[in-house]
Amino acid sequence: MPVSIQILIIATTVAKKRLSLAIEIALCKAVFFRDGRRMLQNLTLTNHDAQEDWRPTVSTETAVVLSNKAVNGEYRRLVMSCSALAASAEPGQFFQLLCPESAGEKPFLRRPMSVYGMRKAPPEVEFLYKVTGAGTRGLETLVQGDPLDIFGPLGVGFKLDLSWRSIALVGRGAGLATLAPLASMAAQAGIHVTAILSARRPDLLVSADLFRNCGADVVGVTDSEATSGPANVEKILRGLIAGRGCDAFFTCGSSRLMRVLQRLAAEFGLVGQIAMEQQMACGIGLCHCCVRDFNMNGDIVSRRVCWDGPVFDLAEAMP
Amino acid sequence: MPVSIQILIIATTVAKKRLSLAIEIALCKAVFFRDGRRMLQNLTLTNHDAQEDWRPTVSTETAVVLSNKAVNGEYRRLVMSCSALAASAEPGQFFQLLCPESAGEKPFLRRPMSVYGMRKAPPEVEFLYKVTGAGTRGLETLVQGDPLDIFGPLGVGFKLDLSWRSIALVGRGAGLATLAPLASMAAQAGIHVTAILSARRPDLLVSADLFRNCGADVVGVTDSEATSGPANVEKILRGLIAGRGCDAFFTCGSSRLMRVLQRLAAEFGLVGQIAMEQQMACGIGLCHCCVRDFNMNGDIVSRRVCWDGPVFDLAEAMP
Amino acid sequence: MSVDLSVTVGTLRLRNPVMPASGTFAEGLDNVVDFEKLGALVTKTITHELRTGNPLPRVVEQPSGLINSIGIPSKGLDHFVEHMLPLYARYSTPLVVSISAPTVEGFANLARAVSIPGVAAIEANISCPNIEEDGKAFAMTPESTERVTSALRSSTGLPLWVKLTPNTGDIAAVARSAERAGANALVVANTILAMAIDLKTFRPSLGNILGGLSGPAVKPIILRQVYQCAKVVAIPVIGCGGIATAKDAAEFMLAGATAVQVGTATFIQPDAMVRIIDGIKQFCLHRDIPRASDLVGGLVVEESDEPDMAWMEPAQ
Amino acid sequence: MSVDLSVTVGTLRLRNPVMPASGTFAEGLDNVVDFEKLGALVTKTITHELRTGNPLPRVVEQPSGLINSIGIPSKGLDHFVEHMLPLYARYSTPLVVSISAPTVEGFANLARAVSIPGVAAIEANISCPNIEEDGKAFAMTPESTERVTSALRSSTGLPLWVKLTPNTGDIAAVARSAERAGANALVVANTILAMAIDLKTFRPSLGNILGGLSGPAVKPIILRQVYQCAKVVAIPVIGCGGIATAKDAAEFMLAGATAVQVGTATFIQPDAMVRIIDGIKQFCLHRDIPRASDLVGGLVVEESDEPDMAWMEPAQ
Ligand SMILES: Cc1cc2nc3c(=O)[nH]c(=O)nc-3n(C[C@H](O)[C@H](O)[C@H](O)COP(=O)(O)OP(=O)(O)OC[C@H]3O[C@@H](n4cnc5c(N)ncnc54)[C@H](O)[C@@H]3O)c2cc1C
Ligand SMILES: Cc1cc2nc3c(=O)[nH]c(=O)nc-3n(C[C@H](O)[C@H](O)[C@H](O)COP(=O)(O)OP(=O)(O)OC[C@H]3O[C@@H](n4cnc5c(N)ncnc54)[C@H](O)[C@@H]3O)c2cc1C
Ligand SMILES: Cc1cc2nc3c(=O)[nH]c(=O)nc-3n(C[C@H](O)[C@H](O)[C@H](O)COP(=O)(O)O)c2cc1C
Ligand SMILES: Cc1cc2nc3c(=O)[nH]c(=O)nc-3n(C[C@H](O)[C@H](O)[C@H](O)COP(=O)(O)O)c2cc1C
Ligand code: FES
Ligand code: FES
Repeated sequence: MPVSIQILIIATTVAKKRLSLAIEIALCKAVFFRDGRRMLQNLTLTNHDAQEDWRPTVSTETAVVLSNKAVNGEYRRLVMSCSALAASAEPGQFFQLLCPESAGEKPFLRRPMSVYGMRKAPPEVEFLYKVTGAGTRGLETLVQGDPLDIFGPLGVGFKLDLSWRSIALVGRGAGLATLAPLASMAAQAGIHVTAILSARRPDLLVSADLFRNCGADVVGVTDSEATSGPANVEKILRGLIAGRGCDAFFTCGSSRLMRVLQRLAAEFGLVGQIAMEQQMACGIGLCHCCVRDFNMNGDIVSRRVCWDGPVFDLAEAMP
Repeated sequence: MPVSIQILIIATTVAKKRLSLAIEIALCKAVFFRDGRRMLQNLTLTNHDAQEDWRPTVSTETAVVLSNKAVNGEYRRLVMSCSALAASAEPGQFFQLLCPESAGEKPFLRRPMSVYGMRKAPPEVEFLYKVTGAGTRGLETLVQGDPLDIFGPLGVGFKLDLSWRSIALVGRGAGLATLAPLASMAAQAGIHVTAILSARRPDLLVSADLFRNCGADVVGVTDSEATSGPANVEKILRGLIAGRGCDAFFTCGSSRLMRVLQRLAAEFGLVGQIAMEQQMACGIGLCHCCVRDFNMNGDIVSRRVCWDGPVFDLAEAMP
Repeated sequence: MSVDLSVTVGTLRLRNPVMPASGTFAEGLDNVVDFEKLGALVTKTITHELRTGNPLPRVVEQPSGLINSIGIPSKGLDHFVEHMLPLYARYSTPLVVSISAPTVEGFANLARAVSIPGVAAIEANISCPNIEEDGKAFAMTPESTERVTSALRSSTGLPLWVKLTPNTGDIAAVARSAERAGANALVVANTILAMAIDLKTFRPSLGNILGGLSGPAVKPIILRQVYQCAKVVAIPVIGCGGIATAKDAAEFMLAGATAVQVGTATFIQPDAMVRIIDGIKQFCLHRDIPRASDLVGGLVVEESDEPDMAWMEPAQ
Repeated sequence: MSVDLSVTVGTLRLRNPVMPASGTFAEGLDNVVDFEKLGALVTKTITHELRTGNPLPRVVEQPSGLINSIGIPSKGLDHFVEHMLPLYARYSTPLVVSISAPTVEGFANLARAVSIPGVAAIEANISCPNIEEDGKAFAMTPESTERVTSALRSSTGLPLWVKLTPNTGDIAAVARSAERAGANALVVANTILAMAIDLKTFRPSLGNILGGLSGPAVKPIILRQVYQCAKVVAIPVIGCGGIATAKDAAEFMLAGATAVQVGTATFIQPDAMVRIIDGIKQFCLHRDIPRASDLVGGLVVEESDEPDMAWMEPAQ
C-alpha cells in the first residue's frame, strides 16, 4: 500500500476509464489535476461500485506520542507512532488533531497541522507546532506514551514533476514545517532544492538543518538582520533563476512572499505551488468554513482549503 | 484557629447575645441546635458587622494529592495536602470535589465526599470513595502531586455530648467513610464506641481496622454471611443497650438500618444522629436541589441536606 | 439475539436511524465512512441560484459547541442535478436533498425541480428567512410554516421532510401546522441563533455577527423540542441537535424521534455516525430490545411526573 | 492607572457590575464570598404564599451546563420580611428582591408588599407561567409582558427590573414592551427549557420532566439575546446566562449589558463572582480602559458586518 514514487499526471481531459487504469497501474495514491478534485472524486466513487472492498483512505485513530520536545523558543516537535495509513501522508498534507484539554480549556474543534515528517517502518508521523492558543497549549502537555486522536492524512499535498531539475522553496513561520518534508521528497526524486527560509531571528530558523541534510542550499533571511524583506528575497530568487535555474516555486506562510513569487513566476513563465491556511472545522470538505477566494483565469472562485488544497496553484492564490 | 474540643450546647432558646458570647468563650466553630441553622446564621452575620475582618470560613482551594490508592475491590482512599481551614473539617462534614475529566467525560458539577480523615500538621484531609460514575472515575485518575480543586468543609457534622459514655455507630457502604472519623473523635472524648459495620462481603468492610484502632468494638455484618439483615442488627443493638449501655446512635448509608435505629431509639428514649445523602449542585445552601423531607414534630418539612445537614437528628429523618 | 436497526420514516424504510445533518456532509466523507452503512444521505442545502455564503470567519468554537455562519453557499440547481446527483447514484442508501428558497414560490419551484430519479426525499430547510415576511424565517410561525409546506406539498410527490427552527417560541404549534399542511416528517431542528465576541478586536467573532449554535451544548434544548413535537404530531420526527454518541441517539428516540441526524459530531469524530449505529445496536442488545424502532417514544412518564403547570420550572 | 468598576443601573449605582443570579445565591455564600465586594445581592425568587418546589431529582448535569427544575420553593412573603430581610440589612450592598406570581394582580400585590426599606430594587421574574393565559409564561409574548410590567410599575416606586425568558421567539419585541410599560432595567435572561432522559430507567432525568438549562452551554445564545435587546431599548440590560469568567462578562458588556449576573458558575467555583470582578479590573487595566462602564455596548460592528438579511445564517 505505501508507495513512495510520486508521479505528476498532467491531464486536463482524460477519459475516466483510462485514467482509472493509469492510476491503478501507477499505484499512485494522489494525483494533481489542474481542474481540481472532481475526477479524483469520480475515481473514488468508481471504486465504490464494489462495496465489499470499501476501505477508509483517511485514518481516524488514536496515535501514541513518541516525543514532544521544544526545538527552539517558539516551536515544538511532536512525533507520533501511528498506522501505516496515517504514515502514508505526503508533503503538504495535514492532519486534524483532537487536542487535549489544558488548564480547564477544552478545545472543541480539531486543529489542523501539516505533516512535518513521516516514516513507513515503524509507521510514524511528525508535526512541528507553535503554541498559540487553547489547542496548541493542549498539545504542549503531551508526554511520551500519551494517546492523541489524529485524523488524516487530509487534503491535496505538493506534487513534483520528475522532469524538474531545480526548485525553490520559500517559507516563513509555520510554513517551514509544511515545506520541510517536500525537501526530502525532492531529494529522493533527484531534484535540487534551494530553500529560502524566513524568520524573525536567526535562532527561529528551525528546520534549516533538516533542509541542509536533504542536500538543499539554504538561505536564511531574518527580520533582525533586515534580510527578510521582499526586495532581498526577490534578489536571491533572480540570482537563482539566472544561475542554476529554477523550474518551480513552492511556498507557505507569508502572503508578502507569495506576491513576490507570483510576480517572478509570471515574469519567467514558471509554475508554482502554495500551501495555504484557513480556520477549519471538519477538515474534509463538509462545512465550507475554510474557503478562500482564488483567481481561476479571471473568475474569482471560492474553494475549500481543506479539500481543494491546502496546496494550490501559485498563480491562482489570492492573499 | 483549629480547635479540637467539641462541645454540645443543648439550647432551644438562648438569647442571641448570650449564645454569641458563650460561643466566643468556648472557641467553638460549629454548634448543633435542635431547631436547625438559623441562629448559627445570625451569629455569622453578627460577625460581619465589622467588615474589615471578613474571612472565608469555607475554603475553595487547589489541594495536592498525596496518595490515591485502592483499599479493596470497591473503595479508594484519597489523601490530600490542603490548607489549615480545609483540614479543620469535622466528622460528618463534607467537601465538594471538582473531579477531573476522564476518558473524555467532563463532570460538570462538583461531587460531594465526606471527610474520612483529617490531620492538622501538616494539614491534610482524606476521602474514601467508590468509583461509580464520571466524577469518581475522574478521581480515580489522580496520582501523587496532582492538583485537585476542593471546596469545604461544608455542612453540619456529628456532635458529641461529653457526658455520654457509650455510643453505637451503624453504617453501610460509603456510610462507613462518613462514620470513621467520628470513632476517633469519640475516642478522644473518652466515649466508648461500638461499631456495627455492614457490607456485602467481609472483604468490603473497609474501615474495620480504623474503627478498631480507635478502641471501638467492631461487629461486622455481611450479606454473604446473612448477618446484615435488620433483625440481626436489631439483636446486636438490643444486646448492647442491655449490656454496656448506649447513649446515642449514629448512622449513615442505609435506610433499612435507619428504620431499625429509629424504632429502638424511640423505644429506649435514645437520641441519635444520621448523615444523609442527596444529589448536590452548590453544596452550600444556594440551589435547593438537595432537599429531603423531615418529620419535625409531625410537620413534614423540606430541608437542604448540604446546609441543614448532612447530619440530622435521627428522629426527624425520613427514608 | 440480533437487533433489527431499520426504521420507517413515512414511506421510506431506512436500514438504520442514523443519517447526516444537512451542511455537515459531503462526498469527501466517503474517505472515512462507508456510505452504504448509513440510514440515509442528506445533502447540504441547495438553492436555485448560485450563492456564495457568508463572510469569514464562519465558525467559532464554544464550550461543547460550535457557532457557524456558513450561510448557504450553493452552486445552484443545475450543478446539483448534473454533477452531484450522479455521484450519489452509486449508493443504495437513499438520498435526501435539502432545499431552501427565500419565497414560497421559490420553494415550490425548487421542490418540483429536484423531484427526479435519484432523490428519495426532500428536506425543506424552512429555517431560512422569508423575504416576503421581512426576513423572518418561515419556521418561526405556524402560519408561514403552513403556507410554505402546503406549496411544497402540491409541488412534489416525493416524501417531504420539513426542518424546523429551534428559535421559535412555540415549536409544537409550528410542528402541528407543518403536519396539517402535508409534511411527511419533521426534522427537529436547525441551529440556535447565537453570538460570540472576539476580545482582541472587540468585534463579532463571526463575519456575519450572528450564527447558529450546534453540538452537545444544544442537545438538552433540542431533545426537549423533539419531545414537545413528537407529543403533538403523528408523523415521524427526526431528531437533530448535539447528537454525538449512541446514548444521545437513544435519548432522542425515547423522546419520540424515529431517526436522528448527526452534524457537528462528525467534525470532531469523522466516523461518529458509524460509531453511533454500532452503539445503538449494542444498546439494544444489552437490554434485549429486538428492534431499534422499539425505542421510539419509549420514555416512561408517570402521571405524577406531569409538571404542575401552574408552577413549572424553568418557566420559574 | 486605576479602574473605576462602578456602573449605574437606572437610579442605582453599583460598586461593580457583578451580582448573583436569582436562585443561585443565599446567605450561606458569605462563608466564601465577602458580600461587601459584590455589585448587588439578588434573592431567590419569592412568592406570596409558602411553596414547596418541584419533585426530585431537581438537577441533572450536561456537557458544559446544568438543567434544573428546582421550581420556586418559597417560605412566603412574611418569612421573607421577618427573617431574610434583616439578614441582608447588615450589608451596604444593595439588595434586589426577585418576585413571582401566577397572575398580574398577584405580581402587583407582591411588588407593593416588598417595597419596603432594605429593598433596593425589585426583579420581576416574569418567566413564570401566567395562569390567566393557560400557563404560558408572561415573558413569552410582548402583550402579557406589557400587562404585567404596567401593573408592577404602578404598584411600586422602587427600581423595577424585569427578567425575561430566552424561550420566546422574539425577545427584542418583549424587551421593547417591558421598556414601554415602565421597566427600569431588563435581566436577559432566565434558563432555556430543556430535557434529559435517564437511560437506566428510560424516565426523564428530572422529576419535573422539563427543566431550565444554564451554564456555559447557553452563553452564546443569551449573549445574542442581550445584543438583540440592548440594540432596541434605552434602559440598561443586565446580562445573565453562562457567565463564568471575566472574559464572559466582558463579552456581555461589549454586547450591551450594563451589568451581569452570575448563576451556575458559583456552583462550580463558589468564589466565581469575586474572580470575575477582579478579572474585569485586570481586563480594563491591560487595555487602558479607565471605567468598566466604557465596555458597555463597545462592540465594533462595521457596515460590512451587517448580515445580509435575505440569507442570514443560522436562519439558514
Ligand atoms: C492546513 C494547515 C496546516 C497547518 N500547519 C501548521 C503547522 O505545521 N504548524 C503550526 O504551528 N501551525 C500550523 N497551522 C496553524 C495551526 O492550525 C494553528 O496554529 C492552530 O489551529 C491554532 O490553534 P490554537 O487553539 O492553539 O489557537 P487559537 O487561536 O486559540 O485557535 C482558535 C481557532 O482558530 C483556528 N486557528 C488559529 N490560528 C490558525 C491558523 N494559523 N490557521 C488555521 N486556523 C487557525 C484554530 O484552529 C481554532 O479553530 C496550520 C493550519 C492549517 C490550516
Ligand atoms: C454529603 C455526601 C457525602 C458523601 N460521601 C461519600 C463518601 O465519603 N464516599 C463515597 O464513595 N461517596 C460519598 N457520597 C456519594 C458520592 O457523592 C457519589 O458517589 C458521587 O457523587 C458519584 O458521582 P459520579 O460522577 O461518580 O457518579 P454518577 O452516578 O455519574 O453521578 C451523577 C450525578 O449524581 C450524583 N450522585 C450519584 N450518586 C450519588 C450519591 N450517592 N449521593 C449524592 N449524589 C450522588 C452525582 O454527584 C452527580 O451529580 C457522598 C454523598 C453526599 C451527598
Ligand atoms: C457548518 C454547518 C453548516 C450547516 N448547514 C446547514 C444547511 O445548509 N442546511 C440546514 O438545514 N442545516 C444546516 N446546518 C444545521 C445542521 O444541519 C443541524 O441542524 C445542526 O447543526 C444541529 O445538529 P448538530 O448539533 O448535530 O450539528 C449546518 C450546521 C453546521 C454546523
Ligand atoms: C438552581 C437554579 C435555580 C434558579 N432559580 C431561579 C429563580 O428562583 N428565579 C429566577 O429568576 N431564576 C432562577 N434561576 C435562573 C438563574 O437566575 C439564571 O437566569 C440562569 O441560571 C442563567 O444564568 P447562569 O447560566 O449564570 O446560571 C435559577 C437557576 C438555577 C441554576
Ligand atoms: S474545514 Fe470543513 S470544508 Fe474545509
Ligand atoms: S446542594 Fe445546593 S442547596 Fe444543597
